[in-house]
Amino acid sequence: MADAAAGKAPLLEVNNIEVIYNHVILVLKGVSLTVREGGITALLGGNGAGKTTTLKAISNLLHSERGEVTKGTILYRGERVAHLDPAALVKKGVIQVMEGRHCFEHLTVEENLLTGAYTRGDGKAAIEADLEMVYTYFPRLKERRKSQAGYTSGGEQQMCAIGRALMSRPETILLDEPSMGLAPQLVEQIFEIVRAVNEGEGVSFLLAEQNTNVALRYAHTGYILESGRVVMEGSAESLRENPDVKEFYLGMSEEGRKSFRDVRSYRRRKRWLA
Amino acid sequence: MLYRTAGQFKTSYRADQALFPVRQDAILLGLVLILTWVIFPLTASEFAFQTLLIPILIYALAAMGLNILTGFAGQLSLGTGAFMGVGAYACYKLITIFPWMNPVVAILLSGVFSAGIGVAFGIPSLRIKGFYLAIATLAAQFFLVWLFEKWSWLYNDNASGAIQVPNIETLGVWVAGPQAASITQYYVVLIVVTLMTVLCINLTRGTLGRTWKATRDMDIAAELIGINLMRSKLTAFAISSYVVGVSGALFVFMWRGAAEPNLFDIQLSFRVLFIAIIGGLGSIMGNYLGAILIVGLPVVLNTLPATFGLPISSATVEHLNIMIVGALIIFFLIIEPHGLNQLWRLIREKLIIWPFPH
Amino acid sequence: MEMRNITLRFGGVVAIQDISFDIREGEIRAIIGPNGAGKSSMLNIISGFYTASEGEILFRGAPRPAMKPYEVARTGVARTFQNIALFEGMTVLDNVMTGRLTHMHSGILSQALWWGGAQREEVANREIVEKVIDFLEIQAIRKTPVGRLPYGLKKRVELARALAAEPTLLLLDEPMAGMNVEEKEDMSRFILDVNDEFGTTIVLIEHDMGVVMDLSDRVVVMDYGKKIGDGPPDEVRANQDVIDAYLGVPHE
Amino acid sequence: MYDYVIQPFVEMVEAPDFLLQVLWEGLVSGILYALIALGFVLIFRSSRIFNFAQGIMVVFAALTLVGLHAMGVPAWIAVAATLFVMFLLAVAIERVVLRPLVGQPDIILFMATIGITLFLIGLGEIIFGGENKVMITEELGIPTGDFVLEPWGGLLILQHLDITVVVVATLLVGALLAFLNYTRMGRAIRALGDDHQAALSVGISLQTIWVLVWFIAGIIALVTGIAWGARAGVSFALEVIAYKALPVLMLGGLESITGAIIGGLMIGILEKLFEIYWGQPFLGGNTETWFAFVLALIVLLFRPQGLFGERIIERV
Amino acid sequence: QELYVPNLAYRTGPFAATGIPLMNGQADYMAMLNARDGGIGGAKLNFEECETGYSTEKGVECYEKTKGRAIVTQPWSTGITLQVLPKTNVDEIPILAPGYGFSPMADGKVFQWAYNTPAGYWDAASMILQYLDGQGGLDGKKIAFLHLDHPYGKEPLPLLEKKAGEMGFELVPIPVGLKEMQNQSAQWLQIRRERPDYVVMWGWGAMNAGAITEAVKTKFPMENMVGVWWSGHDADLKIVGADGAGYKSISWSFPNADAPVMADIKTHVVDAGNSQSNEEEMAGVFYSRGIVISAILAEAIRVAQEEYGTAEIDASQLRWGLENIDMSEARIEELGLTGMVPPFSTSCANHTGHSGGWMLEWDGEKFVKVSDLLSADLEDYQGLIGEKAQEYADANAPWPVNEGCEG
Ligand SMILES: Nc1ncnc2c1ncn2[C@@H]1O[C@H](COP(=O)(O)OP(=O)(O)OP(=O)(O)O)[C@@H](O)[C@H]1O
Ligand SMILES: Nc1ncnc2c1ncn2[C@@H]1O[C@H](COP(=O)(O)OP(=O)(O)OP(=O)(O)O)[C@@H](O)[C@H]1O
Ligand SMILES: [Mg+2]
Ligand SMILES: [Mg+2]
Repeated sequence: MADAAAGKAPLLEVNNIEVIYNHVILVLKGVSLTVREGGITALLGGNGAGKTTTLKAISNLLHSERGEVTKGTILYRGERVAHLDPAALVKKGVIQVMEGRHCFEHLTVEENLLTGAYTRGDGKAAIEADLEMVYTYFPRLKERRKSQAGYTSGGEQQMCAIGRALMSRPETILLDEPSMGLAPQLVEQIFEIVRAVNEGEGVSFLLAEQNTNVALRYAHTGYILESGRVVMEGSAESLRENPDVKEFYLGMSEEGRKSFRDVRSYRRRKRWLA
Repeated sequence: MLYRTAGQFKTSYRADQALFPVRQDAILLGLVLILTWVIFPLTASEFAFQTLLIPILIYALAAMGLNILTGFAGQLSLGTGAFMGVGAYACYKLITIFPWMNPVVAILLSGVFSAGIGVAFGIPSLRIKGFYLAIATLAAQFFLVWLFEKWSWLYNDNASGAIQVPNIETLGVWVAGPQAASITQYYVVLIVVTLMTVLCINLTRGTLGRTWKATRDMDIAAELIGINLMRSKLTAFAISSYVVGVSGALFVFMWRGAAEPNLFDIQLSFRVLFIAIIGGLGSIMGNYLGAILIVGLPVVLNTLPATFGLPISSATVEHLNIMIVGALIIFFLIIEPHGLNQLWRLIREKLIIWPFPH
Repeated sequence: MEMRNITLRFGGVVAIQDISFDIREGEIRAIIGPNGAGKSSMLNIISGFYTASEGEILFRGAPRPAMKPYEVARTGVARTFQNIALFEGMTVLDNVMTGRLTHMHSGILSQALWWGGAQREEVANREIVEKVIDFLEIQAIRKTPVGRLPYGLKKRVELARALAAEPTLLLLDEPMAGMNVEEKEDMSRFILDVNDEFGTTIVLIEHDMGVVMDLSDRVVVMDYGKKIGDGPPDEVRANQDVIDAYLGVPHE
Repeated sequence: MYDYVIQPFVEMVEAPDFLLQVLWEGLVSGILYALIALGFVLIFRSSRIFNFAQGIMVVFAALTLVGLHAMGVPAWIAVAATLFVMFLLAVAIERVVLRPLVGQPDIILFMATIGITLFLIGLGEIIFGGENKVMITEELGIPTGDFVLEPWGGLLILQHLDITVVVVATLLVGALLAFLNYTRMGRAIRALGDDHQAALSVGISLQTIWVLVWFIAGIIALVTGIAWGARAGVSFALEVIAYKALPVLMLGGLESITGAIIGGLMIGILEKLFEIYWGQPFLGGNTETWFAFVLALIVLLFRPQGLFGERIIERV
Repeated sequence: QELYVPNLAYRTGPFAATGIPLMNGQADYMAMLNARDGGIGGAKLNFEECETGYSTEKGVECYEKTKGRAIVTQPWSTGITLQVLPKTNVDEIPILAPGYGFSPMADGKVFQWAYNTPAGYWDAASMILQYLDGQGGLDGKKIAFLHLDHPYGKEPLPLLEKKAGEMGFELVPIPVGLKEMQNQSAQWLQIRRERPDYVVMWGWGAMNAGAITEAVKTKFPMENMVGVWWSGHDADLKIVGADGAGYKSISWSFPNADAPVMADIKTHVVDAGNSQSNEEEMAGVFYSRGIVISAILAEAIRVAQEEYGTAEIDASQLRWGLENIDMSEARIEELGLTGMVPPFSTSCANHTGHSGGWMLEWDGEKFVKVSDLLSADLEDYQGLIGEKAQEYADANAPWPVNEGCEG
């Protein structure tokens, strides 16, 4: 599977970007990565490593948080996209599902999904059809289609956000922490859907995730980000086998998985304190 | 290298909580104090006293009051003007009923009245939030101004409906009324404002300040960690209105000399709000910066055409003035939404790491 | 503490239906269940943010009267939140100091004057707070505004704020969401240490089964407002209802 | 007691024609308040911006219309040109003010609109001067006569102008409601109000929507300006009537079109009744300056989001 | 050589509509003097404007800014006048507030530095009552007093209340709030309910236009509506045009296109391109009033120059001048102000002059005179002036009084 993707052309290339917030806080210190067409690429790393920032830099959402890309280039299908506004990028087929769900609280679930189709100009019928498609992926959403999104549970909101992204018929979805706060069953379910969409609709994914375990099971390739730098990259299998990854991201040492209760020493490398 | 904090270690929590933990800041403050207490009074002209020094201090105080409510406790109020009015009318009644009363005492007392009324109008804040609350405070604004107009007891039944500050003598000098010299009034204002500033700083850096800030940032969480929201909001209203009331009394007694009800109109509220916001919500020093900008700017703008000998009529100047002030407000909001105070902090951060960019 | 026949409704929606369970002094009690099961709502009831439509809460054997959330907090209940609820405009230190508010009592006047009582109280409480800060190893970010912190640290600051109140009952709502394994290990360590050292009773909501199974003494499982399981971790893990409703594929 | 509580009602019954007139006047001013409030609501919905400049936009639109006409432009062409000016204004505001301030706290954007207000006052006075101007009512073909009815042998005067205003306002509101609820753009506007970032991320262009919304607010401003101008002349003093829209919003709910209408009517009618039957006889008059605010405040105590506002979602 | 006679003008804000023609008239007259005669007595006039926007706050700022060199201050609003009144006493600068300000200012003994020539608000009220009385008696009639809820609007109340008792009419005060100026339907509903015989209006700025349109709408008989001189602005009436015919306003100034002074202004100012005014405005009552106001000030300067034998008079010398104006018929002719202002003279104790005035009526297109020169019944309120002036002095003790002047 990974080999299949590896052969494909690079869809999205990020070259050595730097991001500064508020004119003073340097967050990304030269990040480069490549997303191949039809693949699932995972972006891993601890808290504050800069995953969200990278995704936002790609989809040009940094502006409203007083952040800016000060160096480097971002290419989508070989074309520079840094100057495009997010809407234009969505038209090109790149859409982001933001961290923390971000549903439109006061709109109903169905209205939320329909806003996803905002940039499309291919008529009502096609949109209706896609709505049905989303409902087949997420039957739960169909049940709750008429309720205000603000009152649905966390998992439902996450589904709603992913479904909404699918409604724009994207080529690439930037998915930020889809598993956060979800029940284990749901996590699996959502990743299954990601895989289904990837294989069925040919959508490429760039996936920022904390849950390394699951992410590496579903992704084809991965990057590990620490303190704003890429420290490791490779295919999912190679990462999974890497002893450092095993120890620090999968919680396994030589003796296998250890109980949380038995961890006696703080092993943190104090990355963020540096 | 001038502004370097490295090497200034704190060895006790007490020292860490000092007002100016950084030496350079303390020096800067010293300079400002010398300027305001000695140099300005010695050199300022009558015009400077009346159009810059005194109003800047008074407006800064009013903004400080508002800032406690809006910047610290997060309750947006558009009724500041009316609360200044309450302070002014209370002071007027105190002085006319008890002519022997020391004017400074009367000014400090009059804040108590506006505090009371502030609390009464603050009660809805327990249920109403955000812009709804802001509009609700307009009810106070319009109702109180209407009351100043209709309740003739407040202005001692003067035919004109205005209040006029009588001449008041204390310790052998005229401190209020037309006979008072600007420099005397300046010192009275300075003393009161300095006192209030110190009190405000103390309140906002201690327990109460934290209670307010918690309420502001997330009231639900604040309540869940044990903050009594009612107490927190109402003390904010009380203290804010007290300070605003005192500034209102100063406004009329130490500066304007007379007042009619619509002086305390919504325009005044907006002015004070501008100062607080341009200066920086949630800061004490910012209010001074804001007041300097909002009060000083039109004065400077007005003198510009004459200085350059431009043949522009005064009306055009005024129109341009309004435009420029409007544009500047937008400009400052864009460059630093958190106000001049934050701008200063950023400069400081840059200075600390200077000459490195990050 | 004991929850008896709690039911909670929002308009027509029944979020919690007739649930009873107890929390023993000094234990770590986990609540798990699928999203929207009503776990957070249950925590909200304990901390007084929601009032149960039916049922009662017994605290140390006596029924707890209806209380405002801040009154509950003053009885020694502290909590963290699912969607971080820090005071974004304040520094870490100030945030943690707010945790001490229930212990600080100097009056407005003395605060306005500062020197004297207020300052002494401030310094005394600061010491306690510094201990918590040391404990959670967040010394270096003491003076940073929390708005700028990454998610994981925010969670830790939230825990610090809760700990600063020196609670007898600590409610943790998904303290490890959005963390990687290494960070979870640290967090687990802190939770265990709090429980060991201060004997604090802890109620924990968490979706990471590894964590829940390893840390907790007993687990309540909820599904759509109903209780479907209660007992020690191993027992719960084997319960078929729980597997169907929540765990899905058997974990690991 | 009797005087305050019973007597006013006796008066109402004794002079029903007068009561009708009071109600009608209240209704018409209510509609006009509602029109201003509509502009607010639209902008608030799409951006959470509390647009204080709506009042000055009314003045600005009316002045432009009258000014263009005074320069010899035929009335209807002047209307078109004014609409174009309002469009340019919308574009300018979006470019210069809103775009750099995306994502800032509400209060900052609110302040920025006050900045816009000041700027427009200055600009307007430089361009148009401060004199009171006459609205070109007849040139626009708005009827100006009146119906004099004599119910119960009394007198009831209905201005054609007022009737026109009521009809136009109703149509406008209907159109707006349909637009917001049933169109793609409408949905996008509502989405934007909930979450900027998320809206951006699904490809809703802030720029387009904001220009659109401010332009619609400009159109509403022009209609309001014509209506008020025809009643009281066009001058900067009109700006103060914008304050009346605030309690209307508060009563109706900041994000509700229906709320703006119902709130406007309620306030228009109730404040008139209160002023005529209680304010003037007992309180020295002029209670209209605050009545609406106090009424809204009382309603808010029971419904903090206003009568039709969106429920504030409070969860932790 | 220059005389600094600043004007605290307002060409902006909600009252700009009425301010602009007045300021234009004032400025054009001074500009004409400079162009035609090289100023007064050889000294050029520096008639600088300081913009107040009718805001008291700005007004005080302007006063402080100009007071250093100014020989007179013209505050142009009752609010500003009240505020600077006590200050001028200390700073010793005369206030010139023609036709407005604080009515007791007429008492020159108490208000040494204040002048409200040629007539004050109590004069206006007295003349209006006199005129209405002449229309068929006031006994048993009802007068609605529609006024701005502001110090200005309340000025005539003490006199009107007093006269109501004496003349046997009922007075119904109806205030209009500053925010209600544009929307007076409540006030006019009240008028409809009260059914008064007359409406006397003390309005300003946008309030006038609002009141007049409402009056037309509610079909109040226009001929029974009388305004003070500030409510007689042509532009306000043009909004209703012919429907406003019959509306009256008392005035101590009147436009006379044929007066020599108008010709001089045309040649020296308008044709030279130095006027901000236009033809339509120049034909109006307010523009002519501006001219008269400047003419009064110029006359006072001239008198003072003659008395002190110097062209560059100072503030206290101008004060003497203002106290010794004698605008006789002959002098008015000489100044080229034919028919534009009634004759009057001031004295040490009489700072108003009580010139009297004409009743003007809107004929659908312009104002015309419909009465002979009326003059106020000074005895009616001479006592009131003294009483209120004394009250003011007491409240502001120590308040220096000019004991030297008698009668
Ligand atoms: N608006 C902002 N202003 C200033 N600093 C910010 C801002 N947003 C993020 N940062 C900082 O940038 C760094 C990277 O944050 P980012 O959100 O990209 O991390 P992340 O890898 O997504 O972490 P997490 O797993 O917690 O979501 C953090 O240190 C954070 O404090
Ligand atoms: N304030 C509220 N108003 C209406 N419904 C609510 C409210 N709070 C919670 N609910 C509903 O109650 C149910 C339970 O919500 P709760 O937040 O307790 O779930 P949870 O178990 O914590 O889920 P998650 O694991 O996703 O956090 C949900 O269906 C939710 O929509
Ligand atoms: Mg992230
Ligand atoms: Mg939850």
